[in-house]
Amino acid sequence: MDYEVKLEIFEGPLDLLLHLINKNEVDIFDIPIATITDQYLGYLELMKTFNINVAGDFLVMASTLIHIKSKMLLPGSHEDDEEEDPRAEIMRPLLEYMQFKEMAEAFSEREILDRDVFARTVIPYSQDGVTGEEPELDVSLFQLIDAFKRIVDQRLPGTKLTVQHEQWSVKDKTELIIARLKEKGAIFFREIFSEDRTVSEFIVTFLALLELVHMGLVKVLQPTSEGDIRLIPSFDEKGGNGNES
Amino acid sequence: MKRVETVTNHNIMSKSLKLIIEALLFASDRPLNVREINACLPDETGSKITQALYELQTEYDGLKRSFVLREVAQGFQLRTRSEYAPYVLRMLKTSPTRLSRAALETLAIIAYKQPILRQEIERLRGVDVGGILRTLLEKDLVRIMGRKNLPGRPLIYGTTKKFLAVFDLKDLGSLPKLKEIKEFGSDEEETIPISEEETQMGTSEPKND
Amino acid sequence: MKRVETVTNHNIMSKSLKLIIEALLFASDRPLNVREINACLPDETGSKITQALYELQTEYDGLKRSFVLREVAQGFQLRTRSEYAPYVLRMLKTSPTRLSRAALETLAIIAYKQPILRQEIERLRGVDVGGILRTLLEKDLVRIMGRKNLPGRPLIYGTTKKFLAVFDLKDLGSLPKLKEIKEFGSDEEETIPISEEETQMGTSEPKND
Repeated sequence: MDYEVKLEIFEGPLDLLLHLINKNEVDIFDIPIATITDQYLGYLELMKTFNINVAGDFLVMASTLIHIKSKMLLPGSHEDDEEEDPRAEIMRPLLEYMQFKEMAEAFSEREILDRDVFARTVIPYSQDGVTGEEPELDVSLFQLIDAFKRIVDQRLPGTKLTVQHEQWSVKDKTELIIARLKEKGAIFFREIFSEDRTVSEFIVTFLALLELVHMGLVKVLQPTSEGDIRLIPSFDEKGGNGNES
Repeated sequence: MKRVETVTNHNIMSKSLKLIIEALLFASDRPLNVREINACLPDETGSKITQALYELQTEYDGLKRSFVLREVAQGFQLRTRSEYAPYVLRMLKTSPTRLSRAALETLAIIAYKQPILRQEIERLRGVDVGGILRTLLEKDLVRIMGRKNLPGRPLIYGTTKKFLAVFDLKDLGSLPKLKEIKEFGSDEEETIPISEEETQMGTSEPKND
Repeated sequence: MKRVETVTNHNIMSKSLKLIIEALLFASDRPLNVREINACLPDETGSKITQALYELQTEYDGLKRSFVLREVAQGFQLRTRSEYAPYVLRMLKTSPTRLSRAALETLAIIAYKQPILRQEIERLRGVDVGGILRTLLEKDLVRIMGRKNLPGRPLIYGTTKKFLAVFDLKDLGSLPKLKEIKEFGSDEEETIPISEEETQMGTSEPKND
């Protein structure tokens, strides 16, 4: 028999069978079972020659084919209307398989998300009330606190972190930060402390920032681990606090 | 650009409604359905929101922007047009969503036959599908729906909402109709078209012929 | 250098350039600067890209859409206008929350090992889980089932009804058994590159419907 089998990795026995049927351009409703069986077995032989492990599924199909072939050879068995065509045993699963292969093709031709089309990838706001366990931050809370400590050390060397009478409320400072972000769009972390005079003011400013980050209104970015931390409004910088008209 | 004429009160309202909905869609990273939009706009009715959504859809098409409003996974989502994919992929520096042919076939079987057992999938594909099922579960395209009351209590599989979103489907009802088996003739080549475009796009699916 | 192209050609070019840039900005989760955009469009010059960006800016303002193109510290970003903030915030508040990897791992341990003591979870994860447990309790994914009759009467944890709903499980028996998960095996061929987006959207995020 003169045929050529490309050594392909077939998904399974049905895949191989379908390939052989297509290659021989035969009718799936009238499969020349002897030819197809020979080619199928030839392919398995080839796989063995190339030391490719032949999965059990392929061998089960091989014996099914041989069985059908022998049944077909029995005189009269496939002429008889009373009895079902022995080939129905593989025809039905093949047809079903073709059906899903076609659907798989149809799927792959669709406009697939993240292959053909893209949606918005909005930075999610952190929504949960109390915990800082899953902050949607590009910088860790630790880094932020560390940076805060550095600034305090720099600006107020030797000062003890004692809390004095509070002149500023967190709310005041929150508004100040928002005002600055509105004005400038993005600011450096240290800038929000530029007018702070006392440790308590520092702390209040810092708490205000944490609050804003927590509410998802400010995003903290640090381009490199050495770089200056930057604050950007994570909403439109004209709004931010979300209760303007 | 059609009418601008009389700005009645109603027009102002519906114009702002459309824009509010646009803002919501714009700020969301997942499809939003009418109910969800309504929750943000309690003074509006669902039907007005639906109408506004369809108007937006027409509007984007008319404006010929780079994005469109698609109805997917029982919701609405803004998406870029497919012709911009090469640029976006370059910008995102990621490889596109890829599914092997085997994974797609398995997915198709699950989509059409759900709820389905693993053994049924394997009967239809003629091979073991353990690894593929895992991939599909990991990618959140397939989910475990429960267990069948059979010996061994086998797991039942079905598709997810993400499956609908990824494959641009409104709901399971909008899956392309399965061809009746009778309709299959011998003209194999015609019933299984292979997209040229896909080969160009460099998807990883190996073709077998 | 003066422009060499004819005006017509230039117009066509910049129109499609604008739309490509729009698609990039649309699909990006962070501001893009001219250099980054140029990297996706190597045939264009920086100045043409800058010009297109400003044209887009004017265009959105003119169209009075709900979003604008803002020039921020790191580049250009599409953002919703501030007047839509209240609606957007309302929408985002009702969005599904994401679970961190740590939370998900802890939840998995509780789901499979319940009833379980905190110290057993910590032994398995190798870290303190106090904070995560609190989060899971707050999110109503985990509940306190009682106390164990041991010194200190430690609390016993288990999953909730909401846990089942979130993970789309009919009952706890529908959770795949560890043995079944193993049986899925790992299929070498199925190591499919997953885009960043998908990693975010994938299995680490519970669906809320």
